[in-house]
Amino acid sequence: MFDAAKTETLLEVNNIEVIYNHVILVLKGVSLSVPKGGITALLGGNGAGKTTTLKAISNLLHSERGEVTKGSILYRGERVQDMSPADLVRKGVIQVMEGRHCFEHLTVEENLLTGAYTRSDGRAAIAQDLEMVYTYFPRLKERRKSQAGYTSGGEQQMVAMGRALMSRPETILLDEPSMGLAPQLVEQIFEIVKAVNEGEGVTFLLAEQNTNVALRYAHFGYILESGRVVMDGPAAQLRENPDVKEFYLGMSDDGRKSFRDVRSYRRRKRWLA
Amino acid sequence: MFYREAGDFKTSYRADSQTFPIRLDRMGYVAALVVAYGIVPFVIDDYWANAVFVPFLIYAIAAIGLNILVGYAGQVSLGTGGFMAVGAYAVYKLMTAFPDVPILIHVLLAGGITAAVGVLFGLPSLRIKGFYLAVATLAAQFFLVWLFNKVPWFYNYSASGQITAPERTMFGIFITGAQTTAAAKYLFCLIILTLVALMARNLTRGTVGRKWMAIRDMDIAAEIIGVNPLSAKVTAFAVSSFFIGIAGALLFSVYLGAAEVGEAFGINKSFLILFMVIIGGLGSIFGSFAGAAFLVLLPVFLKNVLVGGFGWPTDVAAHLELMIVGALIVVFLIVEPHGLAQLWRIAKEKLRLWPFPH
Amino acid sequence: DLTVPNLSYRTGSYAANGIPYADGFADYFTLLNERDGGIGGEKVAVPECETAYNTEKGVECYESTKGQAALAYNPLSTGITYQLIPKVTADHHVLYTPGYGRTSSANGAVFEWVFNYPANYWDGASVAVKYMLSQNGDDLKGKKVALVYHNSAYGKEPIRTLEELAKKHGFELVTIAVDPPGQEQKSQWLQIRREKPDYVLMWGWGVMNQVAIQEAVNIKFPMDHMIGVWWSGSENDVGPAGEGANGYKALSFHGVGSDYPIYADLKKYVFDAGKAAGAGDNLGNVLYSRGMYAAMIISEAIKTAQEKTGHAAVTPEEVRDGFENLNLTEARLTELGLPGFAQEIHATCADHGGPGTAMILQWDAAAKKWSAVSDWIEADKDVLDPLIAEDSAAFAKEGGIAERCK
Amino acid sequence: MKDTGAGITTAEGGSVGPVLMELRNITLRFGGVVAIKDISFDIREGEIRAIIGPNGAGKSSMLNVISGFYVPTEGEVWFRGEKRGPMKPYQVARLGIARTFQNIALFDGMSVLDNIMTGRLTLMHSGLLSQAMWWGKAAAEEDEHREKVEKIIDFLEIQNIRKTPVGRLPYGLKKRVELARALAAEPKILLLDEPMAGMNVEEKEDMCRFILDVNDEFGTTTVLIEHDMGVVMDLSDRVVVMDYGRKIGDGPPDEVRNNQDVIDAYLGVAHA
Amino acid sequence: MLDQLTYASEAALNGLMAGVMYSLVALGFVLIYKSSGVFNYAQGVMALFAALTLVGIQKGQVPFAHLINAVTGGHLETFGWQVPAVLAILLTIVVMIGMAIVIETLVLKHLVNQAPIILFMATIGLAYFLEGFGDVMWGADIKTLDVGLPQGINETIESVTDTWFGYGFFIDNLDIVAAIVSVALVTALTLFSQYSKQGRALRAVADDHQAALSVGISLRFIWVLVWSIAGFVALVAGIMWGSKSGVQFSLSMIALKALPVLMLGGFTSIPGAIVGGLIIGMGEKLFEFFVGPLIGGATENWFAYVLALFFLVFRPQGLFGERIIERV
Ligand SMILES: Nc1ncnc2c1ncn2[C@@H]1O[C@H](COP(=O)(O)OP(=O)(O)OP(=O)(O)O)[C@@H](O)[C@H]1O
Ligand SMILES: Nc1ncnc2c1ncn2[C@@H]1O[C@H](COP(=O)(O)OP(=O)(O)OP(=O)(O)O)[C@@H](O)[C@H]1O
Ligand SMILES: [Mg+2]
Ligand SMILES: [Mg+2]
Repeated sequence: MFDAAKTETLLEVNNIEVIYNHVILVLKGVSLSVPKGGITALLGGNGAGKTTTLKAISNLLHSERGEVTKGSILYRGERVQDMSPADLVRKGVIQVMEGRHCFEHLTVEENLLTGAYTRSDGRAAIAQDLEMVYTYFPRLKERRKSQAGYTSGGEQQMVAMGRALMSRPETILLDEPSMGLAPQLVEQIFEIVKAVNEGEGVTFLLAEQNTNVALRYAHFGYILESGRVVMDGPAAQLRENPDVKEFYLGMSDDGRKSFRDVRSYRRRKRWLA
Repeated sequence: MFYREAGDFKTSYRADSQTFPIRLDRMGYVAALVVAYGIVPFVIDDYWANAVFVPFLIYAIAAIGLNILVGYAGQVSLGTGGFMAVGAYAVYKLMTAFPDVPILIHVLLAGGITAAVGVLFGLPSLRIKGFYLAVATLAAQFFLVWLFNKVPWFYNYSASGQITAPERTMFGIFITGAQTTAAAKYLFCLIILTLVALMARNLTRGTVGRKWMAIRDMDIAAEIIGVNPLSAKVTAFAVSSFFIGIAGALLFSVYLGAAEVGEAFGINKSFLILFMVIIGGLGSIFGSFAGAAFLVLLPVFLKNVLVGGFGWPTDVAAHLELMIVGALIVVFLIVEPHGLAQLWRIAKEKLRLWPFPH
Repeated sequence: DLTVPNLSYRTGSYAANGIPYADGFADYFTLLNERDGGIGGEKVAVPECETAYNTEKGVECYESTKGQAALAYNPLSTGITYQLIPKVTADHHVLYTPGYGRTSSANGAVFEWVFNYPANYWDGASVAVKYMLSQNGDDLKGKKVALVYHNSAYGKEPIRTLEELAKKHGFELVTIAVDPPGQEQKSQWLQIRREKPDYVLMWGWGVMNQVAIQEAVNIKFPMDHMIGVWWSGSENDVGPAGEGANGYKALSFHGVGSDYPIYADLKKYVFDAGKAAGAGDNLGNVLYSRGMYAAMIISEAIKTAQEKTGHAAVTPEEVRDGFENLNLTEARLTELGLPGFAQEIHATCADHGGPGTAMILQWDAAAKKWSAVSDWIEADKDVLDPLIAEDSAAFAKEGGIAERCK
Repeated sequence: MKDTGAGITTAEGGSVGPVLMELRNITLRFGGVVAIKDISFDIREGEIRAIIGPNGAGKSSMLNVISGFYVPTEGEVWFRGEKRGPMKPYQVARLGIARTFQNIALFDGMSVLDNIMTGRLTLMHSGLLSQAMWWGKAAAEEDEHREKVEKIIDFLEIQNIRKTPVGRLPYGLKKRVELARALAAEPKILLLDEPMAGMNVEEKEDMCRFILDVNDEFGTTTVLIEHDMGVVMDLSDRVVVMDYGRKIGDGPPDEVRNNQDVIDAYLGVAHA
Repeated sequence: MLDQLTYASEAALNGLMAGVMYSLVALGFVLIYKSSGVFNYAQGVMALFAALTLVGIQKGQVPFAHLINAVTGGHLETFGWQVPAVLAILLTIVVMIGMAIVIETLVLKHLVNQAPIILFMATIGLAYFLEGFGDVMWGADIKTLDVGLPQGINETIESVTDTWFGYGFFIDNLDIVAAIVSVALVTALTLFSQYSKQGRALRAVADDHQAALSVGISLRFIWVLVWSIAGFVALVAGIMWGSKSGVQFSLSMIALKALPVLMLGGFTSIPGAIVGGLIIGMGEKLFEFFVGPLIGGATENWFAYVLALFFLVFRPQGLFGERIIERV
């Protein structure tokens, strides 16, 4: 299995601060390192700043009026801030954005093909990868000629994933890949992540709410709260942490509780109290 | 902590939803009103009135009107010039047909007539959206201009088709015509603007305003949660045209005194007012003021600096002025796409935190 | 100093026409200043203000200059003129609108502060018809005349007059509107091609002129049967059509060309001294000459005022009297270095409209020159006077103005 | 199950009332795509009715049919024992049907408070003039409804973001605001399209708590689409399972969970 | 009656031709809208600027002569050389590409992901700027543009129709040239946008800037590319219109003639620009022919818009525009 200690660090985030609109401070010093060939999970509640972190890495904050005001992000030792998003994709970093962001007026297949925009290894290779994506997501093959804007939420999520795979990336930043997918498909997607990771050595950094699944597949995890990293460690270790168990996995000492019972009490996060 | 809202608690919902919930803001606006009503009328002269204040007040009215349509209801319109023409011709017909009625009534009626016309041209907005609608409203612009140019009844069969505002008074004071004093013009427009701004503010903070904004932000969702798109869009067109019509009536009767439809109410007018709204800030009453002030003052200012100050030839100055205005518009949009109003808001947020950066 | 603002337009849709006019206007005053030390020893200041043919900018220009005791305004825009008429009346400034503006302001009894001599739009229409008459043995019965006009206040001005004239002379009048700016005139010219009028009369401004002439060439309309009003007869208008425009005719109320004696002085004192307003490439062309004409009349009026009052620093009121007592003779014109350049003017209290004469110019494409092909032709006052009386009476009634000059 | 009479007892032991809405033989086509194929089921008063199924099965489309945004190609919608004629979505809303959306559909330019106030638009009636003047009815009405909305804000624990523009909120809070907006309409039927997507367990628990409280307190009938089987199994009284536009199961959660068709098409393995 | 019919067909034919001229301008709009969702109001001014530059280069005008003279008191006018038309056109294309790069760097780059109306406004600002800039650079006087295109009635058509109908139709040679050029342009551009990788990228950019960035499409490159093509189209339009009316400020107003075309054809469809142009051109000419005389004429300006509006009520995305996606 993957051993974090042995491999080099591919991506390094050093103590970054992100401010939106010049006034809203969202990340208050986040540091992470993503080892090559690993799956790193970024966990945390709503508004913790996961998406913001990913966007900072792929340099997409600019267009949302956000900026990294402190700290640095290094990909293979190079400052990400000096590169354009397109450069990053060419270097092998691609992001699957939260909320799908398909090209609505393009067909499903055209959407997938845009993923291969930066590639120059010929039509045949691209066609081959297209087939690969279709084998991962047979549903997409059925809908290949429909406009993406008219496909269902889950189908769009698949398109977004497939599109990223089409770029033959070295590192994929996945933002909430499981959102809105049927349980069976969630497993499937993570299986794909695992397969791609193991088979092709692609590095993953994924932001996930579905802590349960994420920690099962990831090698390493970070937990963000309110723009700060509050906990990190190997996934297996995090899974066993009682706090994580209680707040992120919904387990108490006596196994999973029914959602019907939660009404009776309110919980507080101990480390934030 | 120059600007503070902390410690400014509200104990009733009414107080919380008032126009200026923050005390410092309230004081600022009261001060502005005192200056506008208590000081300016006594010092204003013809040049300031005709070159700066009166156009500013009138354009602010038009900008508020358009802002309701574009900024609040999200329906982009390029027909503003045409609707202003309706106001102008309506007030002209009324002034000449009923010389004894106070001019204020005429102006309001002209607004009403414009509202009706606005509703008519607003109907296609039910089907047509976005830029298609914007371009479609040009149909109103061109058709109305053509109509007023073509049908002699509108300009009382005068030889050239020009309309000229006869002298009219209110309480014995000249409001239109060459004998009007600078202060009278200014105050008349100021009073109307104050009323318009208050009405606009009330409408936009209540149910109607929320309907408009819902349609603007996501029309399908709005319809699904119970907003009747027809009535929301139609009221937006009506209210907006009402204000725009008033502005048109004032522009012709109080400010210009004579007008030719194609020139005074052409498509450039539509663009000018849309600019004011966008530079000022979509969906902000304050922004309408700021935008109007900016676009009225800037050319006058530039002209005075370039020609008066540097002594450049007028044509070079005029070309440079175009370039500067154009470039400034672009720069503004880049710096803050949400307009001067948003800049102001950010400035306030910064002041509130001062001296801390966040 | 004497102040005569130059409300010009060197930008916008009509810049191409505004530039030479403004140059001529300014250069003439520069000449007076440089050569004669001004008028009556008093220098003339000509502050220029850009209106861009826009009424609101016009207001700004007026307001910003009127405080300097401006002696006369000449905005070269019918729209701005209409707007300034009530203002100058209240503020007591002269508005001088040669060949444009409000036609009925020729009636000094109603329009005390406005002058539009030597000729107005209705004169122009009448002169054109008279010229056609002269070419057809004084008989236009059964002929067809098409009026292609700028669909604006300006373009509509001659229609009433032409209708009257059509009745009187028995020709058929077809009016064809062109919406400004007038880039696209296919329909209009197809209609002309179908209707085959004997004459086309054109009332255009700006790009409309160029397109119309080009389209006329395209449909092979005989150029010498196409007559433009004086605002449709500059070098700019015929240029784009090139050779095809040869023979095109237009009215003018002044002479053109740079062979008047004054040009020697202009060259010496203005151009060679580097004091010219423009690039100097418009010398002697139609609109340049027209700007110069306006400047000349204003300076003569000022001079008349100085003579009347006996002091050089005249006030706007005194200049108005100067305009009203202007007596411009051929002898004076010769003295000015402009022999035969214009018609004599003998203004009175009631007559602010002048002789109402114009001549016909024809374009020679090879020589790139306009040359006169007629003598001065006088307008048909029998038809025009009642129209003017009617229109100015309506204005007087609307504004509650008592007639003067009784 | 065509008896519209008395209530039935569910697996959880809760009791639900008579049939409130009935969908009869609904078919929905988009050009060649058949999103829903001849589906019938009913919704009983006071129950939590879940709709589950794989992606693209037609669940959201079904909600859209109920809320009047899609007009079914075939089939009828019966509401309170009457057949619903052709209606615009806003008219349906006025019948007391409120919903949330799969891809959040909040009004981004407005504050949280204003967004929730829009939920009450169907209940507010003051005229244009009265509002322009802010006299009499308009102001009073505003206060009255503001009070109701504040209750909902308290209930959903979003007091501190009351004045924030929703565009800036993180995903999870947006979902909550959307729920608040739907609740503000005091609906008879509440339609929730994946209200818990993109939330972690803790947040889901909160959401569940809200849904259950609303259901208990106001007896609001709820239709719920959700992919988290834990949530569906725990909350719902009855579950409809869709696959490729067809209905492949309908019944109490336990029954559905063990239905082989459902396992094959959706769950994959029998879920814990 | 038969005359009426002949005349009407002549009007219709000329309408079609005029429509092609509108399409040339509309095409520039479509290109930019399709690739960036930007409704480029500056297209008309770009045509003016291109034409000004072409004439300026051809005649060897000194750029900014007026400004330089004003500042230094000199008398610069021309360099005194004449550049052949073909070379001048090539140089103008280079200038337009340069302009595209500048616009991208100074304006578009900073407005990624903004609301369409903001981008629209920015292009109006740009239009103002370019208008002033063009005037300062080349002067506001009217210029004759002559690159040797034929003009005037096509005699062949006239004589042929004369023998057929007893009335010689008027078709302008310039219009025929314009029609040929437009068809070529439309074909080339349609192929480019539908079947090339860049074309696909360009449509992707129009849909979602952020997503396009995230898959590695360089917005900057796409925008420079498209604005360059649009600049080229503007040059073509400028040449056609400028040959007819001379080059002067009013040339920029042709944008207003293109808008109804755009609306009717659909903002996103290249073939739509042509079909829209044909319908608008023919519609307005026929309306002017039949109804114009009854209501006083000069109806073309508004009729084009009303006609387009009428079509839109039935097809809100224009005849060929992409379906507007309405989903929740
Ligand atoms: N464009 C923006 N302008 C202002 N604030 C923003 C913007 N985008 C995000 N934020 C704020 O930044 C914070 C972090 O948001 P972010 O989207 O990174 O959270 P997240 O961890 O991805 O949450 P979720 O799980 O809900 O997606 C939130 O409080 C949000 O309100
Ligand atoms: N307006 C439409 N036009 C065309 N096809 C549509 C439209 N709406 C839905 N569809 C298609 O109908 C099918 C069902 O879509 P729907 O959104 O209802 O699925 P869903 O069950 O909600 O899936 P998910 O769990 O992924 O959200 C999908 O294949 C979708 O592409
Ligand atoms: Mg996120
Ligand atoms: Mg769905």
